[in-house]
Amino acid sequence: MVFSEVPPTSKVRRQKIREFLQSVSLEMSEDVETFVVAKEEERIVACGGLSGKVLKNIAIDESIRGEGAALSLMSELLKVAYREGRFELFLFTKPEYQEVFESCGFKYIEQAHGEVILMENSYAIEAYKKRLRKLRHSGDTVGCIVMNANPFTLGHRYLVQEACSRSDWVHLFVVKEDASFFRFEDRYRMIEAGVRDFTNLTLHEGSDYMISKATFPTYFIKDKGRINSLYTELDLAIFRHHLAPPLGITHRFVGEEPLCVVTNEYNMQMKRRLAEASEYPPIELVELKRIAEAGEPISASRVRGAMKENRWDEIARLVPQSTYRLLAAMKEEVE
Amino acid sequence: MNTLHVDIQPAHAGTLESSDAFVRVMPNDRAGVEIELESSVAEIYGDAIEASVLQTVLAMNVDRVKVMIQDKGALDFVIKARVQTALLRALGVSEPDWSTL
Amino acid sequence: MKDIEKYVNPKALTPSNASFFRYEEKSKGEERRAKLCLSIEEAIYRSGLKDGMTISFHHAFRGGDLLLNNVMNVIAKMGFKDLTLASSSLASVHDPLIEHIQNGVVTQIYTSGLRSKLGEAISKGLMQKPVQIHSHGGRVHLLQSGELHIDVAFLGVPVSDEFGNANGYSGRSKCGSLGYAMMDAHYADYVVVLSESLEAYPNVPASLHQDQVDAIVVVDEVGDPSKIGAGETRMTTNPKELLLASHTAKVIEHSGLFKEGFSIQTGTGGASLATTVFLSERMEEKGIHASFGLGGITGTMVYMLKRGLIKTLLDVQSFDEFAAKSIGENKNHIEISANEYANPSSKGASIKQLDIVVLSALEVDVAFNVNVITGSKGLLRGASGGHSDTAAEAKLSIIVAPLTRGRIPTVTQRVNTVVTPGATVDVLVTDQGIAVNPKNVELKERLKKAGLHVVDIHTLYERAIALCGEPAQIAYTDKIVAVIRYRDGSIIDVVRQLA
Amino acid sequence: MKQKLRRSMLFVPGSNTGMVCNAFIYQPDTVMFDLEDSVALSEKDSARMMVFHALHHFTYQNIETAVRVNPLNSPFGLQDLEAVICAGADIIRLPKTDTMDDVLEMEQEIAHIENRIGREKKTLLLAAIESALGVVNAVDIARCSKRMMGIALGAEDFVRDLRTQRTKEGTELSAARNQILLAARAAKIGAFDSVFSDVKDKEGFVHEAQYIKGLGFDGKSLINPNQIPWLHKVFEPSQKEIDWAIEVCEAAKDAKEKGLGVISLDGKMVDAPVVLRAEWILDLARASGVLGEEQ
Repeated sequence: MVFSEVPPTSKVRRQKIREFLQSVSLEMSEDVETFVVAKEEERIVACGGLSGKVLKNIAIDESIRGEGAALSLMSELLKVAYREGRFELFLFTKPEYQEVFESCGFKYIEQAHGEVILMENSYAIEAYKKRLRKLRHSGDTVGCIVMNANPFTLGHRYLVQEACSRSDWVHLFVVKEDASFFRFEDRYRMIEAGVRDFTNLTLHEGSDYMISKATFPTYFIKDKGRINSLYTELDLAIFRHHLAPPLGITHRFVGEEPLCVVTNEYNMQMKRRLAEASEYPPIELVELKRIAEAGEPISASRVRGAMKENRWDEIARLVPQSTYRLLAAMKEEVE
Repeated sequence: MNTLHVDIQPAHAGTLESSDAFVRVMPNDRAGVEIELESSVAEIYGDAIEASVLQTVLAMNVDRVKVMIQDKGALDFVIKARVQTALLRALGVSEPDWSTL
Repeated sequence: MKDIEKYVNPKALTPSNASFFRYEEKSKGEERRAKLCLSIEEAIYRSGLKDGMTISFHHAFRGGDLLLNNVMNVIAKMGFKDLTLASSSLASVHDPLIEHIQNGVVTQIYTSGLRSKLGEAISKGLMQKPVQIHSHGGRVHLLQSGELHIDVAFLGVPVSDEFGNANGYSGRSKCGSLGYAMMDAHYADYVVVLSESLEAYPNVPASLHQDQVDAIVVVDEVGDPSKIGAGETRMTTNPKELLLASHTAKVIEHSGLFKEGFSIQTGTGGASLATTVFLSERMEEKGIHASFGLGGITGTMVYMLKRGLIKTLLDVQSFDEFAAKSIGENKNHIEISANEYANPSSKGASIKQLDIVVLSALEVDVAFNVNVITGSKGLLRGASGGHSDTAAEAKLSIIVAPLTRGRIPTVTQRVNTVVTPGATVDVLVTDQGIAVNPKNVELKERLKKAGLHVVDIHTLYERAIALCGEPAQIAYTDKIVAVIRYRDGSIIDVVRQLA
Repeated sequence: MKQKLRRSMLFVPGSNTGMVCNAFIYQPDTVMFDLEDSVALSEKDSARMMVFHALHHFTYQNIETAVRVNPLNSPFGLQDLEAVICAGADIIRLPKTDTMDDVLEMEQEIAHIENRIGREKKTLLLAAIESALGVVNAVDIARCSKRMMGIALGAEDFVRDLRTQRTKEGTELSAARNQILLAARAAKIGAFDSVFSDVKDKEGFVHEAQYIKGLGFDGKSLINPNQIPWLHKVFEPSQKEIDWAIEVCEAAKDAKEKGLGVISLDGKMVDAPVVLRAEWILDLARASGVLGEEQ
């Protein structure tokens, strides 16, 4: 077996990988940066790809299975990842391959539907849970919000306000993935400035375990019009089984999403999955109606639209002052 | 050669194949040598492997380092070779003094 | 009447204490299909199975067995508890048993082998009562002696007729010889045959007979034919296996037993298979023929039969699809029962006629004791099989094993578990030297003279330790999780729970 | 001087840990660790370290070891040399030897390292000839160094240089084989044939091995342990050869015991080279397992 790396620029070789993946009934992930390919007599017999922190499209031809090919392939793939400085890695696989990947140093985190499991090689989730446990606040109602805030609007503030008034304590997580118009640091600053007056609230940086490309990749490919329900289930299982218990979360607050199909679907699944019978305590989903301005709901996308067209008067009516100041400052910086 | 190396880059060596070991080294904020071992023969050779790895790292005067090993039943000399290669890479040394290894 | 009176005393015709003959009103032919059950549930119901009873299965389908899990699921659903499971062996496919043990459905196990997660769970204390590990011959002895009494046997077959005449070499999921199932059919109080297909009566020749069978259930699948084989049917290209095989063939060739009419048994796996191939070459060169090949039969043995190198195959279990098929096609490929194969208290077990047996090992110690049941971590992960049976009876028992497997030494100071006592082992072949049991002075000289690399077993041990290092002792608790029964029923060793 | 048997030289890629740990069990006459073509650029350092430790390991103390190092004009050559000479390799296989200067340069570096570390046993050299230029210069290459124990044909690169491919018949190699053999014999050193790469083709391998043995080669490089018994079988002397060799050796022993300066057999004089040849045949017979140790 001879291994080689295939960069995104190599169209011909990518096509061959695509064909190989099809031959083992897998669809090639377009977001894979580097592929590692194993060939035998010029024929592809195994491949695997690196996409951010996630190892994807790992496939091995029947003809060489059981000959330690998986271990050789993973060795090469890990070398690529580490060389790129990516040490904390994730992968999704079928449950029957759990042991193979365990022998490559990966550990099981969560599964969905007995069809897909999520594994990571660092087991940072245990350390993360330990850190969360230290931030626990007791109370009958402990709320949680996961927020992207792209940017932070009055709508977001309303959601926080409602949650804080209905809960003994609220944990607010900011989606960490940098896949939005505003960078994470800016979104975090806006939220921090916008919720300063609430006294029963902890602001958290998000993590890989909460709406991130690492553990919920399909959430970020919204153009497909729908998100894979398996991955949604996985994301929610991680929340309910790993993140909620250390903080003692009892309620999760979300804004209604009548317009965005993907988010709406996510909310509906959330309602079901967080409350269904299980050995873990149920978490109640609280869906709040969007507040409106001039008869139209306030949303982040509306703010971004107004920014594009320089309608700063309107922006001032949609976002808290704190956000407005930050937006204005950012605009100045750009100019 | 008695200077203590504390400034290292993350590095790795080896493979996950059977009879081999995959060794990663990275800087650590604590003084000393931290070893994290996963081995297919941990029950009968775990202690021996850790002792051997520690000795190898100390002999190379490296401190504040975390060594992570995925061992697939490698013989002692193989593990030693992998640890040394990883550390040389971490230190950016391409021409070691072979008489000391 | 007159004529009869001449020969028979009419008084003797008068029933005195016997019950009177009564003609029961039923239509003729009704009984023909009376053994057929519509479902496994029905068969279990009819069998009169009760809590605390003993049920049995055979392992001819090896890793492809689908039946045991299916039947156990039904039994569990029907609410039975506290059963003794006596399967002739268990494979990794039987991991679902863990749940039945946890739920109290199964509380005691008799088996030849334990592997995979089930073996691991039991090693870690899953069961209260220790598992009884027996050899293939020893199982028949336990049945015969009455220690093991089967209440209901569930015997999967590919083909049966409506009266219970069944065999394993036709149909879809061929398993070949039903040598182990024959014993259950013979000893069990109630025999359920689960068949994949129903042939017209009479389905003969039959391996399980109509007068042994109580009930028949037709099921969709009894096995996965692709997994019934031991897996390795091609000649290995692994250099280490080839090296071991080449050494083993040389040991046989120079053992003094390699002459016209010799007999042999080998196992599965790359080295064993390659040994028969190398041996075939030597047999052809020297014009030597074997009188019989015994035991688990592989495709290469069938090949030797077809080429006339072996005259007869005595098959208690078919190790691959070629052997499974051949048993129905070649008249010199004979199906034998476990009693005929290896039972120490049988009136005639073929192993007593056997010259050479080639066996594997997980561990061998300096006293030549062999462990084939627990791995280097002390977990149950193997099978006793015919190991101790054949080693005890064959004129020459050869153990073949690499000196080390990765960093795990095969030759040790003391094996984790004794399955076959060193006194019955004649020679150990490794990739780094051949050790002859000191009692075989003549054999040692023969092999040395032939230029083979003969060394003391202590030398092998020291070399293994020099390569791997001295292994740490595995920590056990006092609790016994398995009892290793020697072939005569005595306890030769125990396996303790991992700490 | 008694000649060492070198029928089989087993290539062991320094990056293949399994092979490095196991090669000794197959008992080739020489184990040849490779740091050159079989090792990826990114693993040159790790393979070097692995071979360095293997050479120290007890399993390789009773077997002849050679190492194919990277060329000195590559970034790896000198480090390879340092490492394996420190570790006690018996032979350095010099890759892609085109001229005498390649050998002399290597010899100088080796001597320098040996001096520095105080190694007493001289490291031997085996030059691999892998180009038309190398074949043309084979005589000079073979004779230019006292360390030179043999020259070997590297066929893969050679045929590329000739602008042709390898065939089963091997006609494309005949000029090179003959030249290398003549050069080696003229210099009284060993001649070794190239690898046979189809590891599944036993028949083809045996055919080629018989052919090169017939030409006069001492042995062959191998890429798979399974080829070792095949090759050794080819080199196994016939009973007739063994009988002849025993007679010659007995005659020589007889002459020595009687203090005779001349050895004679069946009334004919036997030269010293003939005795050497006979001894070599008996060595072969013992190594092939067709003659007991004590005989």
